[in-house]
Amino acid sequence: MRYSVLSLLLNGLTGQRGWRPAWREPNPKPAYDVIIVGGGGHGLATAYYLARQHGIRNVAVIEKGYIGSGNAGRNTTIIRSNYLLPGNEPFYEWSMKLWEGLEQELNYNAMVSQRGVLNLYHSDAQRDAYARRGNAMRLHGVDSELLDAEGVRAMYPFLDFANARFPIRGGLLQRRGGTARHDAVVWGYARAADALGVDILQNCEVTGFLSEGDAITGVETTRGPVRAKKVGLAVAGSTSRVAGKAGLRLPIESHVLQAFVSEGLKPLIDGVVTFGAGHFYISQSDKGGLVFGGDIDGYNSYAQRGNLPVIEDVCEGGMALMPRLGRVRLLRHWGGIMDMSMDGSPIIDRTPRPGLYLNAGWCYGGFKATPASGWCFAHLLARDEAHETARAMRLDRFRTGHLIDEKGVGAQPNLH
Amino acid sequence: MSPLPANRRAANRLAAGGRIDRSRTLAFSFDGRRLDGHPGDTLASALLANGVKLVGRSFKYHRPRGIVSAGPEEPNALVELRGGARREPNSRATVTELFDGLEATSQNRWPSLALDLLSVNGLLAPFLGAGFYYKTFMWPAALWEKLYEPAIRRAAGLGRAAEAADPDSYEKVNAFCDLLVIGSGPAGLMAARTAARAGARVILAEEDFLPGGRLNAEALEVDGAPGHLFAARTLAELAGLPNVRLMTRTTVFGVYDGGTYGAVEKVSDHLPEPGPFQPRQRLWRIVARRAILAAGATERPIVFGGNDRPGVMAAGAVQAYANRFGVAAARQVAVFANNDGAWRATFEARTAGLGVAAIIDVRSEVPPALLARAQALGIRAIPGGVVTATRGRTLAGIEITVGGRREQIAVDGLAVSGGWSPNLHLTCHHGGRPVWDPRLAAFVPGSTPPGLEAAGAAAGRLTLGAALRDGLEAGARAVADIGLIVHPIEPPKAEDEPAGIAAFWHVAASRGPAFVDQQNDVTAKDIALAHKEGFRSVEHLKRYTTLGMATDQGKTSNVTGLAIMAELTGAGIEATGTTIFRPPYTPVALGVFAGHHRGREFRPVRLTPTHGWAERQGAVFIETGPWLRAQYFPRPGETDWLETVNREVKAVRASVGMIDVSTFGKIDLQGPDAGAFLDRVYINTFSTLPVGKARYGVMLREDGLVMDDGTTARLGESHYVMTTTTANAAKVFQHLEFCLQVLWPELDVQMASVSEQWAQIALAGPKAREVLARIVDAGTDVSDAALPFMGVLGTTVLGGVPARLFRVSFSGELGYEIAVPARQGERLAEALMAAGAPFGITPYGIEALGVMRIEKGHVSGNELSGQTTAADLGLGRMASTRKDHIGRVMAARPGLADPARPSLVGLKPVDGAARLRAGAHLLPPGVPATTANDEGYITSVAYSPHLGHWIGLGLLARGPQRLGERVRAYDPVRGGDLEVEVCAPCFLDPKGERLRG
Amino acid sequence: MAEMSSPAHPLSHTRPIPAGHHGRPGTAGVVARWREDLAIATLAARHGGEAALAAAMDAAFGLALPAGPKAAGANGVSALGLAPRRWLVLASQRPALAAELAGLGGGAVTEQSDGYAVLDLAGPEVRAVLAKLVAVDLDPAVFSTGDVVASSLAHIGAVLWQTGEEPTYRLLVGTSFAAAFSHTLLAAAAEYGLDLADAGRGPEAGRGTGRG
Amino acid sequence: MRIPCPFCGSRDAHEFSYLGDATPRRPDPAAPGAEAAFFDYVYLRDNPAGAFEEWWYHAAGCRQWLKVARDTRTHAITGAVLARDVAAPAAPTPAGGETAR
Ligand SMILES: Cc1cc2nc3c(=O)[nH]c(=O)nc-3n(C[C@H](O)[C@H](O)[C@H](O)COP(=O)(O)OP(=O)(O)OC[C@H]3O[C@@H](n4cnc5c(N)ncnc54)[C@H](O)[C@@H]3O)c2cc1C
Ligand SMILES: NC(=O)c1ccc[n+]([C@@H]2O[C@H](COP(=O)([O-])OP(=O)(O)OC[C@H]3O[C@@H](n4cnc5c(N)ncnc54)[C@H](O)[C@@H]3O)[C@@H](O)[C@H]2O)c1
Ligand SMILES: Cc1cc2nc3c(=O)[nH]c(=O)nc-3n(C[C@H](O)[C@H](O)[C@H](O)COP(=O)(O)O)c2cc1C
Ligand SMILES: [Zn+2]
Repeated sequence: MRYSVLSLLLNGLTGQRGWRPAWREPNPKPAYDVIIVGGGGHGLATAYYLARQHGIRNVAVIEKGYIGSGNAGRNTTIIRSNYLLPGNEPFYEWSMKLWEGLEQELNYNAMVSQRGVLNLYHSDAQRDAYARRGNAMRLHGVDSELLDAEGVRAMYPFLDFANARFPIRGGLLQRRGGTARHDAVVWGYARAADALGVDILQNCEVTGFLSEGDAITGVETTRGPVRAKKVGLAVAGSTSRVAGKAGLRLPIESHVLQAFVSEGLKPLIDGVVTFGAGHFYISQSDKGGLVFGGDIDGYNSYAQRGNLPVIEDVCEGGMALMPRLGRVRLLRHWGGIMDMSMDGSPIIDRTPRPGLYLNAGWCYGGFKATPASGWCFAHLLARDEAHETARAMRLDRFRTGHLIDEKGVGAQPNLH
Repeated sequence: MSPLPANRRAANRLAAGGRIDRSRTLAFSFDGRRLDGHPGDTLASALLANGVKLVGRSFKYHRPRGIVSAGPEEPNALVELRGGARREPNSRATVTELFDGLEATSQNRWPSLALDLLSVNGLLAPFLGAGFYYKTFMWPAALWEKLYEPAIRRAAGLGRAAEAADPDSYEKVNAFCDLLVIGSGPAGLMAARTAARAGARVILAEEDFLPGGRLNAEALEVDGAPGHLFAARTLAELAGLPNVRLMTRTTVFGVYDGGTYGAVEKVSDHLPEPGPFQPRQRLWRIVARRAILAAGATERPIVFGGNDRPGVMAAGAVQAYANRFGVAAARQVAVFANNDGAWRATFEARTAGLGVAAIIDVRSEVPPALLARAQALGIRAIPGGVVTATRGRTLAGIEITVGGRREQIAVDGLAVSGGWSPNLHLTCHHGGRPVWDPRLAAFVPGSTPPGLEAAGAAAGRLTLGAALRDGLEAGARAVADIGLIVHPIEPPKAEDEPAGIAAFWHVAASRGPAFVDQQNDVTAKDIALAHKEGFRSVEHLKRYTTLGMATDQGKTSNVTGLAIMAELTGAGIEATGTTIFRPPYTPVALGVFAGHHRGREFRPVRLTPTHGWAERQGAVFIETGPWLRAQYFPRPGETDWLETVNREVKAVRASVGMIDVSTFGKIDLQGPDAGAFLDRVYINTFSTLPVGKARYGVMLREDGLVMDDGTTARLGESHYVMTTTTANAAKVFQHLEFCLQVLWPELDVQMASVSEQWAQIALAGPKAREVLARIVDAGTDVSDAALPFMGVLGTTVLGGVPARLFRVSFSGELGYEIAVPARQGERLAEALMAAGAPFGITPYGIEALGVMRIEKGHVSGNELSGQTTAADLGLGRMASTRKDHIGRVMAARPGLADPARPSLVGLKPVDGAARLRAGAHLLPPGVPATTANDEGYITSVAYSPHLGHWIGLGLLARGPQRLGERVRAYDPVRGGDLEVEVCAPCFLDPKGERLRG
Repeated sequence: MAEMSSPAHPLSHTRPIPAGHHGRPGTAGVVARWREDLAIATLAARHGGEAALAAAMDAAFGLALPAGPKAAGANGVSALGLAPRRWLVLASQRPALAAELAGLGGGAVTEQSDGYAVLDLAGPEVRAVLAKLVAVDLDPAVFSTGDVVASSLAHIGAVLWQTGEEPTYRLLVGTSFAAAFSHTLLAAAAEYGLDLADAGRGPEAGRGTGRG
Repeated sequence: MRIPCPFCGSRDAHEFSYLGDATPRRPDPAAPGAEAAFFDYVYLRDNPAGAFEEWWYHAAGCRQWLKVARDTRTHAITGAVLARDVAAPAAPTPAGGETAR
């Protein structure tokens, strides 16, 4: 059933009897044209665009838990396209364009909310670095504004301007940036992909690969072997583990990033604000919770939880930026396992194993990439060539030295 | 507020009993209405005592809500406490300790609690089922941002955050113990006492202000005396032991790795304001070898139509209000239950003086002893019945159905008990999953974090006798584990009261909305809808309906909700499972995690050795990382920083100036292999550096990009001192330690940071030598011959002060860096000022320093971006080809060795008056401004007073081959777009004659 | 109310707190004194040189270099174990300490007398105050006289040494952190009262001038 | 998380800074194929879920590099040793680096 005001009214009047499952719960078929491993945003978007853009509908998305149980379901939902390097910017802007029409396309309200992303700066050097970034965005036709302290104050008068250790001197603003409802993105893609015939197989873990010689010809799962012409990995934090089963070693480490939500509050913060003198960023969800986070814990982890020092560090940043938060209560904190790549940028590429394709290395920034990642991965899977916006995201760039290192910290994932 | 006369008793205060101090009265207000209570009251007990039943509005439908619990699980009675900068939204009245002058305000209602316009949402409820917003608000797209979302956001949330900075302070404390006992009910007390008597270091943490747990809320006896007396006695014993720390008002909120527990102590929340020098709250990081979770259990409701009407409460809460607070939660109650414990609660309430209309038990078989006792107390027992509706604005009556027959009963309170859920939250903080115990109809702890064990009700030992025994045994096990000897202790005598239960969740045949999650307004129907739409896994159920996502995190609703889902899917509760519990156990103020680290104290400030001197010189300071450094030194009459900086630069170039450069990292390297070591970490060679000489060095990361640069001097055959950039000081030190300890442990090198030991002042300008000559001690020759460019000299200055003189130059002038022990820094600065006075010596700040290094084309932080190679910076030729060094191999990768990479150039505006800005991108002239045409960017700019125009450094594709070309400096974010000429990155004295002068 | 480092009204964070009484009036829970009279040096053994160094230290000062994070002292000289084969040597009344150590010829010696700001701490609440600052167990059963810990206190690197049973402590922080540390100490000690014996080495050390 | 520093004793992890996998050995830069070996050393990681050996630097304590054994799924730490005591002295890895890990 199409979702609309009408369907809502009708069902309201008839005791919600008309609704059907948002997606089917099929049993695995013996073989598919394409298998996507990983039912996060990226995997589901890939399946959707395979079906929708490339007419490849004999597709399965295989998810070990429930869809959205990975980082798609636990991120701080920031979407933006304020990247610096030419290897990244066109891709993230393409993603932003897709966000902007996503809800109508999927017939699902993912609450894409373009209330602005503001990155604060506290020194001249930081300002110039943001200017460099803002200019790079403009060169690609993307909106960006460099604000001075007064410009920031006009938007967020309650930040600590008076008593700060690192005074706010301005910020880089992307008005088109903002947030989207994480779960809705997953569900929207799942429902739309399902409607086009994609099988979503939940509670089905990929435990190995089928192969003929070098070529990958399918997957082993907890629900039996499933064959496929092509297998695409979109398993984010589990990338090394799953790719390892195909004998691959990758330039990726798994790290935990924590996220935090406060009790629900009346509107307080309109857009997204990031603190440039500490690790802290914050926005407010449509339900009223302040959603915030900071730096990664910094050690390899698969545990989906972090430790007190980072929690304290994040809240120190929060209080330094917004001292009115002192009596706001933290409701819940959790962690997600991120696929931190060695230059902090993603990989969308073939692998040395024919038939096996890789979508990984999203670090703490892949939610915003969900639509474009799906689009470009589908493109690669369908046509065996990189999409024009993802050409730099090659796996061999580490070998050749064509790195996409936005932060300039080098081959140390925990610093990206 | 002046209290009422102490003798006036509030309407619902029982004549006697309770752990409250009736001799004192506390005045408080709710929605501006002045009321009073007693010490020992919570806000909730005091409100109930005053007959206040309506205290809040629910999240979505704005339904009127009352108090349902007597503990932290409260979903409904949330209020704003205090006001102004101290406003605390969403505060649970049930755990708010009453104090004199407390102001509480209801929230999420407009215009008033009694008349809330948004309660129309309730009428729209049929259309606002779970997840309705995902299905609508999409057309037309533009309205989302303009209309729908703003409206949704306005409606969202409950309370309002404070509008000003939190005026109170917070602090953090570390504690260590053998055993942490979480909860001071019978189990916790026994665990703590057992361990303490065995000599263990024990911390007993209790969330409540009154320790004792359910012993305060129930009337059971221990060792023949009321339970609360046993608690008091045990607590007195513990308080007297030096190895025990008793902490009340302290919630253990999270279990972290390595036996680290997070706890928050509410030091001053029970006071109008923190006392002098007292924080509002303290964060405790407790490292415990063992921990016992004796957190008790939480009573669950039963879901039925109209179950959210104010007046419907948990049975154990009614019991607690009666026993602990001396309050009749209602005058006439009915009880609706599925278990034996609720009967006992009822009897106690009756004994305390409440009227009891009936006990309705879903079970048709109830233990005869309970029936007999009910009869003895004159209570009507209705086995096999259910409540099918409620009525009244606040509860006025219920409808029950027994054997197909309906009956109305007039009551103003309904005490409900669906059984008890162990408070096992903390056992799940490491990902452990609870296990379903059908006998208890409850989840009990499964695998627990290392070192943590649950005991008492938290472990599913729900009776008093069992809790006491279990606490004792768990305490004994814990201390035995860590090697202490436990002498046998006799458990106190207490009853194992009947605790039979029949699982029962939901009265399907009831009328009216039946709420599962009362705060987020999730109804049984919503669960059915989620089921219908395929959101059947508990995690999807939670996320789709928001069940359990409110401030109470589903403490009373999770199990019921998943049980209803399990009924729908037929999968059973065990297979359905629970959602994961995450910290914090109860919500914790953000401020306490920050402690003192906010405002100016967010991070410690580092001061240079000449800070005070610079202050006296009128310096303007600027943060550079942790340091405060002098940015420039304005003089009276100067109106613009650029005017000041120009003066400073000119003065240096014309005569002499000085600047504190102590912030550079300084690393002392000694040992026979020091030279060989430096050869491996720098791209150039240091083993051949003569003693008494310094050399500029560049080091790479192993991936081939530049990590840092600086000069390193050889002080002796096996003694070097290295300087690093300010920003990278710690990183370089750590890197060098890695090289020495991990890569090449065979190298005999001893490293020490001497960054703090030495004050270092750069003296620069044509007159620098003359000034220097006046401060060195007699016999020190600083002539060009004795101390040539890049020469180093150890000597004394100012009459015996040990000093190191380095003839180096960042400014391009004849220059020295003079290092003296840090405490002599100011003396040196003043001596230089005096010695330089005849030459007009000018203190300069880091702005002027920046100008001069840009004029000289020296790279700095902006160029050492971590994205540049040595070749990019024009330093490639420095690399020795005769030796290996860190990063050599990887630097040869094609992407890094590509000659087309943007490389360092100088830039000057074609229009001499134009201003350059760092961050502008470089494009060929006459082509569209697009990414494809982007050829680099400006890294650093300065106004050169020497040249009379702006200059810059930049990274430009094939830059060094393009000298003389014009490119476009494109800076749309600042409205800049101008032509610049590419030139060599050295604007002044390219041959270096001045610095050798 | 006396002055206090509350977040809303900080003392200037660029000056160390002045000498005198701070925080809760009355008898101070913590008594602190900056030490300006100590010579300090790091001493590190060369590869394979530990035994010779130990012997030389013994011969010169009668001091047995400790093997772990402990202090050993004799004749006014103390050596604090900071790392394997690395010590911090402190002495009063020996301005030429580093030269003396270097003269032993057994290891790498680095002058650090100006590298640290040193505070001696005592008072009935000193342990409680330190518990707010250092994430190390200071319980007498675990940490006692002669024990040394290098750690970070509220983002400031420090070396803490228990010098006496009462207990008393000596605490060393990097010179550039002296002002910041004094504020941190006050914040922790204010509830018990803090007596600071002298103003120590701030930017205006021993000078008392400054622009007010 | 508490790291048992062999010198300082048990300390909270916030005193340490982290580098990562302690298994890769710096290859011999002079051996043939050094470039491939360095690529492997600098970029490729096993990134296991489970037992792991990793480098931590006790930045706020003894400034020693430690090799810590930790489980990446549970964060349980089973031991720590000083890098100096376990780092292979001098001997560079054979040509081609360690690909057989
Ligand atoms: C705390 C946190 C905050 C973040 N904040 C932001 C942000 O604000 N903005 C932003 O852009 N990005 C953010 N990110 C990053 C973003 O969430 C991720 O990059 C992105 O979600 C990754 O793509 P995905 O959605 O496909 O991954 P996931 O949702 O993790 O999908 C991978 C799926 O693969 C499944 N899987 C794994 N192994 C197997 C197997 N063997 N068989 C079958 N299935 C398997 C997993 O269960 C999982 O569902 C954040 C991440 C975290 C952890
Ligand atoms: N009426 C019934 O049917 C029924 C059912 C179950 C239990 N009980 C009674 O409950 C008691 C069980 O004893 P017990 O000792 O196991 O539990 P308890 O409920 O008596 O004590 C638990 C204590 O732990 C505290 N606490 C909980 N979480 C905490 C945290 N995270 N940090 C700090 N403090 C925390 C609580 O405030 C409480 O004081 C017995 O007296 C038993 O009779 C009664
Ligand atoms: C943007 C966002 C907002 C959230 N808001 C809430 C919330 O209001 N209440 C809540 O209990 N949890 C909230 N969560 C956290 C989830 O409950 C959950 O902790 C998170 O998705 C990780 O899943 P896990 O805890 O099951 O591992 C939110 C999560 C995200 C990503
Ligand atoms: Zn250590």
